[in-house]
Amino acid sequence: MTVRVQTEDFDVGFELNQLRHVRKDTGAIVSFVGQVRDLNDGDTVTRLTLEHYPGMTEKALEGIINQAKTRWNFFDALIIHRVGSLKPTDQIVLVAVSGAHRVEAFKACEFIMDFLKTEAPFWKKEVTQDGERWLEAKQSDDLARERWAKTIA
Amino acid sequence: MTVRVQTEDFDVGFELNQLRHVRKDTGAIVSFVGQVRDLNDGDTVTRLTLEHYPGMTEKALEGIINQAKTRWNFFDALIIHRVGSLKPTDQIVLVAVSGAHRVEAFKACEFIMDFLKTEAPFWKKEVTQDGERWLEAKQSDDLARERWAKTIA
Amino acid sequence: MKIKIFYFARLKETLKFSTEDLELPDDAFAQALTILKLKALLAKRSDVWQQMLLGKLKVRGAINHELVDDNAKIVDGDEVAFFPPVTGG
Amino acid sequence: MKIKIFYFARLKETLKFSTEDLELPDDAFAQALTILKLKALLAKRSDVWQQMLLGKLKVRGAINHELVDDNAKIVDGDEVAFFPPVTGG
Repeated sequence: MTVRVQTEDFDVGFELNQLRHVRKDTGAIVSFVGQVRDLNDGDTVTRLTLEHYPGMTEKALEGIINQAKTRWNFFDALIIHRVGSLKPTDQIVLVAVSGAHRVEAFKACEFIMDFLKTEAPFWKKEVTQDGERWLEAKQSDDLARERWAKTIA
Repeated sequence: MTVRVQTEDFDVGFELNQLRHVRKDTGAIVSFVGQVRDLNDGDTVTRLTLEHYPGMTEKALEGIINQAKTRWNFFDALIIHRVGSLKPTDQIVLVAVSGAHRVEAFKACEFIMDFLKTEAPFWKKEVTQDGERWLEAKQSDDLARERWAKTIA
Repeated sequence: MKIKIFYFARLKETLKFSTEDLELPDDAFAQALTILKLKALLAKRSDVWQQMLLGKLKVRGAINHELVDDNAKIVDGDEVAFFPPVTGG
Repeated sequence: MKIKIFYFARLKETLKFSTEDLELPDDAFAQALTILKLKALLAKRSDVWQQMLLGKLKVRGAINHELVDDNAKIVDGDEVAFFPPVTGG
């Protein structure tokens, strides 16, 4: 399990290649890349600042991977999340999960993203043509997380 | 939409980078990479040969992406599938979907994989210590596909 | 009528045929040709053909690059294919 | 008792505090300190603090890097944090 919080960009190709070589019986790697959109709620975004809570962030992300481990059989998981000042089309986050088969890897990756969105201490502030604004938490993200309470696996 | 069937390997980092720059309002890229496992049904695999039906394959894969398009809003989708002779840890397939938000991209990517596994004309033959064998279709793959019939979205 | 037939995977390997052009007289049989009737016709070639096309192996058919079921009609000029359930991905 | 408090995002920006060390007399109040009681104590500092901690903004609390609810108990040496709902990913 690897969790990194960093200001630098990351190389998705390199990271996925590392992950898929952890075990020779790996059959599936599912990944999610999140990036800064140039549009949000109809407004043009010029910058995005990401703040976090050092110490708690890493612990929260590791806890989310461990929760996923109790639900599905997968081999390894990686989370890289950037903080600091970003611009549109910059990468924000990479979540990748490797496993023997695809169904578990898909579920675990989606689960990790849904919990990261609602439990990991990151906060986004956008700069738009109207000035700066803190992003509001979305109800759709809470609902996405609640889906997992209703399913056994 | 891009569909490629090829003997050569592919560069996941390059492909995902292309995909995420198709539109500046892309927020999410979900991808699946399948690779040759060195173990299958308890046997050591030394080679894997992938045969396909040229002409039909491309049409089937495009059809699957179009089916996904009728269900979810996503921006673009990419399928690369290798054929020919492969060895353990070689990459077999890449499916990647870009969109504004993660939920649609996750669903579409998983849907495309489930239909690719059951409808695209590819056949695998393994070489193990006991000789060659054609892989049997798995019931779990049929069940994975049937999940989508039961869900509205 | 003339049709083209392709065989894939285990079928190709066992029948030792990857493709063939088949010409049939334009009679009532040809007018009503379906995937199942074509399988039955080909199965008459030998025990191996019988086993492969109408035996335990589940054989799927395609017409002009579309997966179809056993009752699908075949017409002049069609490209037909027979193969086992797919195992890609 | 001594605790450390961190503020993040909109709270940090508006309160103009990112962290502070708070010392409280070891009395009955301190013995029974919870997230909600600490919010109420801090809210007495000014209208802005009142608005930020007990106003419309939903404020989440953490103790020693764990998300907790308003009734969670705070003890000597704890690291407490207040922040709005998270928006990462």
